[in-house]
Amino acid sequence: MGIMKTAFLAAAITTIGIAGLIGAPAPALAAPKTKLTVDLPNDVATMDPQLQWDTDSYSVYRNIFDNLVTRNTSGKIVGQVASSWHYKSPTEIVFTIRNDIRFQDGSKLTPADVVYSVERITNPAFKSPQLSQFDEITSAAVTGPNEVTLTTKSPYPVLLAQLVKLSIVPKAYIEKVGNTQFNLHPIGSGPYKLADWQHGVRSVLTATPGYWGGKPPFEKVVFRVVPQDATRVADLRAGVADIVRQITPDDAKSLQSDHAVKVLAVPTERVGYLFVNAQWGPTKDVRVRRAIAMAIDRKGLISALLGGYAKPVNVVLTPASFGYPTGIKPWPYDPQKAAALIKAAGAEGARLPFLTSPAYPQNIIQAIQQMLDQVGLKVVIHQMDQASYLRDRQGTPQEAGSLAFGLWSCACQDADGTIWPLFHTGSIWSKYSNLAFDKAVDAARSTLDAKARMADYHTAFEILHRDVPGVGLYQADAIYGARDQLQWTPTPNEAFFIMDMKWK
Amino acid sequence: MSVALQVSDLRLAIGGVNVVDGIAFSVAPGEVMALVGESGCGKSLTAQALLRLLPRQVRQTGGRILLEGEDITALPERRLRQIRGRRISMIFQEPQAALDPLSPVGAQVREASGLASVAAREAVRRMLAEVGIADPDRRIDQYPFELSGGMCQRVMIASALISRPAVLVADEPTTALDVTIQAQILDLLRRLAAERGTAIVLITHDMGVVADIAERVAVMYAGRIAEIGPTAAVFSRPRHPYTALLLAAIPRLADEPKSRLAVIEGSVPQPSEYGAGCRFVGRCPFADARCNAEPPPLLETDDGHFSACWHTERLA
Amino acid sequence: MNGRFTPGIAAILGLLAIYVFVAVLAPWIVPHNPLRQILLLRLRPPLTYSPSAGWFLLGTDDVGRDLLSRVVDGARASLMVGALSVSVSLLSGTVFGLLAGWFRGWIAIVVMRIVDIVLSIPAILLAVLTVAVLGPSFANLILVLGLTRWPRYTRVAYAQTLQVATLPYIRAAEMAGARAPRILLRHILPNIAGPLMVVATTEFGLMILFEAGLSFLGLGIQPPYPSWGSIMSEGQNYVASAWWMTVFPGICLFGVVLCVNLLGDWLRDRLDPRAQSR
Amino acid sequence: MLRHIAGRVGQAIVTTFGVLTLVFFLMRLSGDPTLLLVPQGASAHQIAILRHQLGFDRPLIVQYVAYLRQLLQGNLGMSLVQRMPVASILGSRIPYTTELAAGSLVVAVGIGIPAGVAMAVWRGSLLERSLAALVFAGQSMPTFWSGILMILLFGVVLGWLPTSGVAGLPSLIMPSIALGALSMASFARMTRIAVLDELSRDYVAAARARGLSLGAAVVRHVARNAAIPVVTVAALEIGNLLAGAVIVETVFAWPGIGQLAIQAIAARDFLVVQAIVLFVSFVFIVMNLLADVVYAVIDPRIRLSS
Repeated sequence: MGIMKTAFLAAAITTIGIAGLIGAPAPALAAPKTKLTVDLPNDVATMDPQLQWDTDSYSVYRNIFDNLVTRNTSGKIVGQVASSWHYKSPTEIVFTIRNDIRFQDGSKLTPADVVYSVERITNPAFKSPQLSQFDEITSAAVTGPNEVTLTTKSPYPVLLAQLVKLSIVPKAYIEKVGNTQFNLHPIGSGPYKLADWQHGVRSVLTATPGYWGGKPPFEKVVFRVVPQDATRVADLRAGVADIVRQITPDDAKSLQSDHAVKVLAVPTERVGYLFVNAQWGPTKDVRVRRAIAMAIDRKGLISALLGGYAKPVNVVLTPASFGYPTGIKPWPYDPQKAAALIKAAGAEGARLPFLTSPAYPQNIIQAIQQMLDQVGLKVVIHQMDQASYLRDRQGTPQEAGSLAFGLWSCACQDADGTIWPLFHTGSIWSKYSNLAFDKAVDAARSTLDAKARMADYHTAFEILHRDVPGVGLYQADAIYGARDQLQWTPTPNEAFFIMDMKWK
Repeated sequence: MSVALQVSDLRLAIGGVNVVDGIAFSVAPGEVMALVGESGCGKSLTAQALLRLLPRQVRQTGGRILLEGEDITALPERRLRQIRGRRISMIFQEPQAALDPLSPVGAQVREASGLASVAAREAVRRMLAEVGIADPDRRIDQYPFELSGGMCQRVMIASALISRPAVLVADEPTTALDVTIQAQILDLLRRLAAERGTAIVLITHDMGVVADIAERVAVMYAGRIAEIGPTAAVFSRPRHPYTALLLAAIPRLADEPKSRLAVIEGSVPQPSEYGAGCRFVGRCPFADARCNAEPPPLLETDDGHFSACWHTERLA
Repeated sequence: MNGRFTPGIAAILGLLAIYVFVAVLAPWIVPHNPLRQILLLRLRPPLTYSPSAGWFLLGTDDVGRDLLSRVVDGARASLMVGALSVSVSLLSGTVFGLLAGWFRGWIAIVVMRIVDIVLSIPAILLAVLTVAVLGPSFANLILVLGLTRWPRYTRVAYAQTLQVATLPYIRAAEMAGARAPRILLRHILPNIAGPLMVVATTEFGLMILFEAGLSFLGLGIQPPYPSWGSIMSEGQNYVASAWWMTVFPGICLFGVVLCVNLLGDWLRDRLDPRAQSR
Repeated sequence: MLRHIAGRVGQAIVTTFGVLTLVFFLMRLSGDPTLLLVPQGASAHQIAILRHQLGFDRPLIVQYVAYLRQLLQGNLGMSLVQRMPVASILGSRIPYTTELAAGSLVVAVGIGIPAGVAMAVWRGSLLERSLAALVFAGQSMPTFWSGILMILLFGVVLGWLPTSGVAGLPSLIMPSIALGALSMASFARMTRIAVLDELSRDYVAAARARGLSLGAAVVRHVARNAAIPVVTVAALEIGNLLAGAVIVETVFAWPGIGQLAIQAIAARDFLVVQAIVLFVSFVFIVMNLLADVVYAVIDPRIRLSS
């Protein structure tokens, strides 16, 4: 009985506490808006910014922490904790660290904290899954009163783009409380600090007084966990939420008739693409792969299923990333020719396993299936959970199926983060091998010369276009729904900076 | 002579068939009247009808039941509740099953008393003592599982008699008990009937029990009364072939009380097999055409002794 | 409700017969190809008419397939999943139960302990886990549902076998030299079939619900083939704008499960001596 | 009684151990979380490094023994996905599930038991049939379907109740109904059978022969006798409620352990899944022991014989 009683009591207390926190949803118009409510599809996985970089988590913790560098609203990399930087050599880059930043516990942010942050995330014992994004860095050192130097194994053009994801964490605090406590009670130097975190329910941030970058626009920001798409939309309409992340194109369309709310959409660096296995099964034949490319009506998909909230792409990359080639035309939509090619390849009625998981838009996958079936193939969908999908997709060419749908984002806005892992010989994602392609992308990864890199990528994309180990479909929009009074411009890298928002 | 209970022409039907078909009898205060017959003859239904507690599928299609002169057949449920337990009550075959296993026995006796707590407890205690329960102060708070079968039946009797009803219906009260206990319970019933002037309708299939306690006996066969009369007369000079066969089937050892009605050839007819004539016709040594065609009326053969047979004279 | 054959039971059986009939004849009676998408006609409400494609009585789904055809075709998948998974679990559960009840001793201890183990993991979690291991396919779905549910039958078969095995005529057969398989099949199985059928009936409804639940989690029947669960799961994001995708398959599923549950309850009353009228 | 309880606990421990073992190996067979954790561009080598650091490249049996050893020290471990002690993750979720289970029991018991009693007392009547239709209807709907429709109707169209999530008592109403509807039929059916069973017993006839009305007999005598099998069902239903909570919590975004379980399986967060299964077993054991205690309270034959 004791256990039940305690649990009931706990439950009752929680309930009362929550009821108190939520309060009235509709604020009076006259009073200035002090509390912003955000609906996210998932809870924050970890508050420790060095453990992962998933969109829902960094939507929250990126407001608690400042990063070494960041991207401004137009997508350009600019300083945040670093005020400026220069290359001392192709493998050494020197950052000047601002000296007016304080952590939320009042301590000063020093170059030592920057070095600690780099060393922490690159220390294998810390087991950060993000290690792979930073493992080109061989050392970090304080080289002057306000100076930190990073050294890389070789010239590494994507370093700055990767450093956009490096949050600066307080050395003294973490060393005092340990990693677990830091994850539960993080302290950063950002405009907001964590006030409360109820797992699976909400996290509440409050403004940091005297933030070095200016006065935060809202006293308090509540991030709520609302997994169902339809519910986030309902919350927005009802005024329970001020802004919601990730709504479907269909919901976006239906919101357009509601004048109290608006849809905020921006093309991201996320590319929707179709993987085509070049090393196993019927798609080993390049004619079949080309036929697949010609059988898909990308414009039709975008207008019918994505409500126009996407743009067709010519390759497996988006214009938001460095390296997007201009001169390459996609394979034309031509089902007759596709059918003829398939006939020529003797692949009529060939069974093509199509791997997918609930994480991807089902209607697009089923529409592609029908398009391919119409040109004479027999596509069989294998839907499994995400972990199994990744295991098979990254497995041997036999395990990876003939086709798979993917939404790719490297969070670095650079071709290197997309086509290198997707198509380079030996990469776990790649079921394709072309030495000329490998050479081009390897060259592009080891020079800082932007022009030369651009040329290399052009070569690489031409090879991909011919060989079709994958079909670029569209550049996906990030779609947010917001109350009409909220002023904000979303960015291609799906940053969610409260500092950039305003209430009118 | 005053009458505690008078039943006339009682008819009970299940799905259109009269399973109890026009029986009639009466019981005087302090008298023990036995209703005897094989299982399925309708004696238990008759008992239930006396308290108007029939199963749902059974309908009373005719007859009257007069309790101390008042016809209770047409009374509403609310009035019946005031009568049950106060003016007519009942005890059952398996005393332990007839007591709620989860309530103390005293509480169940008190339920029938309609008295408030303090007075009730004393009344219950006295009643328990009266039915021969030793140490009633302890027993009153015990549960049925802590009591023996005989003790439970005493409790049942206490609960049935605490409100001094005019009539007690005892449905096979001793069948489930040991032989020695059986005799004690019968003694108790007889004593209480005499002392309190309670009329007892004893339902049984055991001729031994009838001989032991009943002043009068009604022998039932297939929903009808075959023979009714003073116990001594019926036993010494049965006027119905069924009764005669029953008595013949009792083992010769006279003081053997466990004699059963099981050794007559043939079997009791199902209600669906009832013919137009006498219902014993299938097993009767005297059966003839008339028996098959016409039901025999219940006619007085001796003083207070009635029989329903076309061939009464052949048994004389 | 009291075990007699009433008009209500007749109506239930009739309705179930219609379900089975529709499911079997689905390929011939659907008005449209249930897999054919018309992207320009997506999310149309019930009673839509298109000059080129005809009537869509229940509307269309999110890729422009005829919902009526999908619901009719989905009856097949849902009923098949129910019937096959019940068969798998009934068969395996009964065999284990019979063996445990007949041989008793350590076999019974081991079997019944495994039963306890499987039953104390919430079924849906066990199913999700097993799908994650086996990978999803129609056959695996049946297997997963069957493997998750067999202990229900084992418990019943075990208890009944224990009871029946002590009956005199079984002992007599045993002494007459009949061998265990023969006794189990010829004498014991017929005696315990009634209670097992009651369990199987309610489990059938449960399995259909279960498939729907797994589909809701994205792990049921493989797209594009419809089951009621998968149609509803595709419709859940459109519930505010295209209610018909959720409502119609849900009603069909509700109808069949309700019929099966009522039937099961009726069977239970008929077979369970405790619930018989006295 | 004590020996009986000790036996039950012993059995339960064996069962729990088996459950844990089964789940441990099933989870390990389904892969590991490494692939889900790494950024998309990670190379095979980088993945291998992380897998090694997380310890998933050790032989299964080694991982198993290590886990058991840690468990025996009362340590549920750290979630490798959330980097938090599993105990604190679970601790933050259990109150919500408790709340939901309590709410559903109120619905299931509050409707199921009176309905069952009524169905038994008025057996064969129109009332019985209507009640049967009602309780079976509740059991025949997929919870996610009734959940979604309720959200649409009461949350979106009418706006009476919060659409989902945790917001005080109002937010508990719909999930409790969706989940409680499942158990309602079990309670009603068991109550009906138990009451019918008791109604046919002599003590009911005896009570009525003493002048009690049927209603009074049900209240004074039948109710307690019929409660014994119903309590057994209640103990079992708690387990079913936990299973049903998996779907209901997902639909209503209710942050209890059901939702956590699905998320943790999807994320291959092994230790969290194992801890949940452990917790569920624990609840099972406690509920069954509690049922034993309730029997003793109700039934003097058990209470007085020990």
